[in-house]
Amino acid sequence: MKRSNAPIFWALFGAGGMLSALIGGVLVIITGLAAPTGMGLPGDTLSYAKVLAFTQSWPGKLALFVVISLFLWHAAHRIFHTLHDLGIHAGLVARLLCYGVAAAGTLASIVALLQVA
Amino acid sequence: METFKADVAIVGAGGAGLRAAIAVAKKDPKLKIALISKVYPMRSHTVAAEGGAAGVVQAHDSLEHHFHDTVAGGDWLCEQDVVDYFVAHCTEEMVQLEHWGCPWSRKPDGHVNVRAFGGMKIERTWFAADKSGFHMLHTLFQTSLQFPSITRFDEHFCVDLLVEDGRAQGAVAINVASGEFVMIEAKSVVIATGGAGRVFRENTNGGIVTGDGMALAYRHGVPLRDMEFVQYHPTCMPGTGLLFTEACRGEGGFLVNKDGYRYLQDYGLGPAEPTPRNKAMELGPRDRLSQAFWYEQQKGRTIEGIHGSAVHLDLRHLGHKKLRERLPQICELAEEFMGIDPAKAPIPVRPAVHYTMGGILVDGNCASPLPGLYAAGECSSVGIHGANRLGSNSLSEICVFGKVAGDHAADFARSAKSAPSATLQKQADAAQMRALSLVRGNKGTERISVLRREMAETMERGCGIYRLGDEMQKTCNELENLRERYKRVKVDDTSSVFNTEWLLAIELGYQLQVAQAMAVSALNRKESRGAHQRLDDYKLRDDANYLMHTLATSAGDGPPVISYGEVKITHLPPGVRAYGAAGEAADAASKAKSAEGKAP
Amino acid sequence: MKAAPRTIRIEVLRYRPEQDKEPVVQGFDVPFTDDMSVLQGLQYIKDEFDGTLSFRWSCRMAICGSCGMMINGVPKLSCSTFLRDLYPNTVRVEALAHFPIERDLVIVLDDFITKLHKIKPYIIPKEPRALSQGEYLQTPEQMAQYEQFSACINCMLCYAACPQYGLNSSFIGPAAMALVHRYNLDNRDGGRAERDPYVHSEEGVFNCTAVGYCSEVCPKDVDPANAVNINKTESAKDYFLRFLKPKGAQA
Amino acid sequence: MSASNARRPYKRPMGGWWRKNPYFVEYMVHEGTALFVAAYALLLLAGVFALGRGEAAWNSWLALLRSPPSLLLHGVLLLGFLYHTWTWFNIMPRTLPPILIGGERVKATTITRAGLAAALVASVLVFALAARLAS
Ligand SMILES: Cc1cc2nc3c(=O)[nH]c(=O)nc-3n(C[C@H](O)[C@H](O)[C@H](O)COP(=O)(O)OP(=O)(O)OC[C@H]3O[C@@H](n4cnc5c(N)ncnc54)[C@H](O)[C@@H]3O)c2cc1C
Ligand code: SF4
Ligand code: F3S
Ligand code: FES
Repeated sequence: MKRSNAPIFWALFGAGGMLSALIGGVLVIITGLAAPTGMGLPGDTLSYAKVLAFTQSWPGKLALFVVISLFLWHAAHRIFHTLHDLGIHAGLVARLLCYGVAAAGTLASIVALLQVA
Repeated sequence: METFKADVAIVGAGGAGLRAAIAVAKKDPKLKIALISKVYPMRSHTVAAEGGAAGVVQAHDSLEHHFHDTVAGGDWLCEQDVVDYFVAHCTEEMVQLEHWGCPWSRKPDGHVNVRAFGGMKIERTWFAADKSGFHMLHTLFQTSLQFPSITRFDEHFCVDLLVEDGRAQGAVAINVASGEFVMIEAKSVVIATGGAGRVFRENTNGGIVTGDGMALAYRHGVPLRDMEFVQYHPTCMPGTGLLFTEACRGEGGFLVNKDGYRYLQDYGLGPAEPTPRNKAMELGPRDRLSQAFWYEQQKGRTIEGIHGSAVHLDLRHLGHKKLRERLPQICELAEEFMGIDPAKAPIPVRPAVHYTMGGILVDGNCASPLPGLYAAGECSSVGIHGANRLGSNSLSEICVFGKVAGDHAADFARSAKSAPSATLQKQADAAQMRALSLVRGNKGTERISVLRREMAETMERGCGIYRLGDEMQKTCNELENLRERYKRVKVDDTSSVFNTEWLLAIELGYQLQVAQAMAVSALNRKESRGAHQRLDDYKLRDDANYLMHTLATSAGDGPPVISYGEVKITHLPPGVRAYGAAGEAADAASKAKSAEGKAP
Repeated sequence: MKAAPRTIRIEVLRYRPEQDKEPVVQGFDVPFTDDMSVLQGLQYIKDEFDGTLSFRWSCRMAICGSCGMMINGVPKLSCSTFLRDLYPNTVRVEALAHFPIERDLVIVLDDFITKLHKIKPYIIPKEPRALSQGEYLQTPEQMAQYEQFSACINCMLCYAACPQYGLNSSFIGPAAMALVHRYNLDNRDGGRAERDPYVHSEEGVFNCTAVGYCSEVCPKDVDPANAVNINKTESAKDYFLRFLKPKGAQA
Repeated sequence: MSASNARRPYKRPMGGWWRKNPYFVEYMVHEGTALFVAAYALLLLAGVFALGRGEAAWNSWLALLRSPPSLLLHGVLLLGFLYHTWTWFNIMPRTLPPILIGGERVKATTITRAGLAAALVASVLVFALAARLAS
């Protein structure tokens, strides 16, 4: 019996799922609602200087990387299975589309984060 | 017709059949085993057993006690040498099951726990909560999966045995899924098809418990022994007959009548005490308890409901926690089927048919008079239940004698040669023609359900808890008539694929013959013993004339020919069957007597 | 005193391979009393209206596992589902989902039986023991580890509830996995390594997407979803850590 | 099964299975929250890119974030995330080995509640951290 390689994707899915379940909501609130409107957070939370400082720091980079990549892997895995659930067994195509996007996103996030020197 | 060449064919994959198959496989891996069952093994009715299986373990218990309880419980109609073998091997079989994974309930120290059971002097019933049979069956089935020499024929319905050269040489079965026939050649055959409780109306048995194997052997001239002894279980659900295990009483449940009175004390089972005492009150044997119910009913002290009279099984005092832990299945049954929480309200119960003590005549090696034919389990009469079975003896029986049957069938197969296939094929073709005639060009007029109902009703009238000569005679006549009408049985379903109506028709044929053996055997036993209680001129046990086994031998279309066989008594001569305080007094007296005897 | 029986409409999805190209619905009006189960309703139909209706049953007490069917779209044991609870609506009865229909309400079970053989559901002793040594010791706590998973009656409701099984029947599925787990957790057993390859395989646990409906419908509270999902974690741990293990243990 | 016999097992199609049972509809909806998670990750990624391209690019990104459509979108995302959180911890008891406390098995609802509580605590902490970094 061929051993499944699913654990890799499943582990990423699980980690991303747990992270998003724990703090996904509050991140949306911070970056999408409170900070832009200044409700609950200082109006200049998202000022260029502050965001730059955060992103230039290694802890900041790491946090952003973890969130972006794990969220993507979580989503990719679920969407891949949902396609299967819907009867779209595109096999390799679906796999590439889902996990490919996640991989590309992960790479892109590394590139983008390193750009912010 | 597909054919399969086996060494040993086993018909029935309940507890007994599976145990036999494993025994053969372990004895000689080279022997090919065909295990035939009309349902998937885990659906066999062993699955429904709740209470547990007997096996002496406690230091203050002894094989002699188990022997005594069994023989006295069977009203001395037991084969004592066989009982000796039985009690000596129960515990080993229970341990064997444990090694195979059976989740027997445990004591805190990790050893197996035992509980009290009706008619047993000392606690010796091994149990797995109240799903003992379920766990035993699944353990045996799953264990059997590791033996490559076992080929299973699941959902194959056996329609006949192959008998050639005066010995059993295989079986013919219908593959239920396809309607095709399979011929299984074998050098020896074990029948393990279970009981026949379904010939009665209200019963605790599953729909598949229709006495098939008994009828198969009977048709080939093997006598059915002691068929008149049919056990009524005192605590069943009115209407459906579903069982509330004896363990309810073992755990301390009370039986009360409509006045809330523990009526058993009026029937020689007292004194009434708040906690269970072995072999007294609620822990008396089943026949006595069912009989007491009958009298209460006559006295108008039962509770009337839409399904007839009932008494109350009161478990409330055991409390919610203990009930969930020890009797979870009982709680489930009461809640789901009757909307009753046993911790809050008593459960209405009444006796229903539960067990067929009699069966295919076999000796202590499970060998029938037909060479090469063996039988084990409820379908057999190996001689341990006598006139009344003690609860928890039959789950042990299916293991102990399942193994014996397997071992001896294996030995027989190793020394036997098979008959030429061609002659067997001819027999198989004939069996196929007979079975097919029910569906091909059937111009019958008699509905299966009508015949079945009439059979069950007449059995209940004539062969109930208490019996009367003329009622039994009427039942015998009606059964003859029903067998005649059965020749015109109507089967609407002519298809091949999973034709259950066809199988029901064949089963009905089996049932009618088994019912007839029961009724005629009952009519001829002119005494009262164990589960056979007469209210006419034969109210008492009559050891002078009837300390004998009834043997019913088939006489074709007519009723069976009845003859009698000797009972093997080795060291416990017939005595008084007493329970409750009377029983203890009798015990003390006999102990004193034997002490006296031993005194210098 | 006996109330006049009420009548309930039971619609059965029938399929007779020799005459039907595909399943068809047939309705019956069945008189019933309060204590009648759906199974008894079907028996009534078979006895009184149409002897050709086929379905499996035996124990009538929710323990033999043969009478599972879709009742109003939900997998249930027909012997412990009561007509009184469905009245006055029409009851729709169909063979268990996700299995091939053999005939009427009878499904083909071969796949599960094959799986049963594959999972080695028997004690593979950690330490062999002779009968003369008596029973293995097992404390109630040790038994509690696996007891729930040993309560499975093989009724197949969980397979009928699991869409992943419906989409891909090579998936080991909930009940078989519960049984694997039952033996793995038994302190008498040492056979995990023999069962693991199947669990880890492409037909194994990772086909489960934690739908959880299997446990929802299980009549015996086995919680097979739990068995499957615990083993995902176990399997993943083994996948990543197998190289750290001293030797062997790799599939 | 020989080819000649009358068996012809019928396989029912799976199409539209998830519409047949409310339980499955709910399952598909909670699986659907993945789209929200992905969308949010991509938004963050876009933000980082904007940041990398300098102050002007960042400011226009910020303006975009402040626009009503963006706020609306984030509101919707928030609901998706909350639903994800809720369902994630609802399934959690089914995925964990039994947890024993004082010999008693911890109930499923307790595990779910504990998960939700953990999410709340984590969220408060993250928010407090954000507030500290921002001040
Ligand atoms: C509700 C209930 C509770 C019980 N509780 C206890 C208890 O607590 N303790 C105790 O000791 N005993 C108990 N008993 C009795 C005991 O369970 C049975 O006597 C015993 O299980 C019978 O086992 P068996 O192997 O002989 O038959 P079964 O388990 O009935 O098996 C019969 C087998 O034969 C097969 N078969 C039958 N006919 C055919 C055919 N024509 N073709 C092919 N196959 C066929 C069936 O498919 C099945 O596999 C109880 C019985 C009932 C009904
Ligand atoms: S796990 Fe539950 S639903 Fe599945 S087969 Fe076993 S008892 Fe039935
Ligand atoms: S329903 Fe199926 S997908 Fe998993 S949790 Fe149960 S096995
Ligand atoms: S008939 Fe046995 S489970 Fe329903």
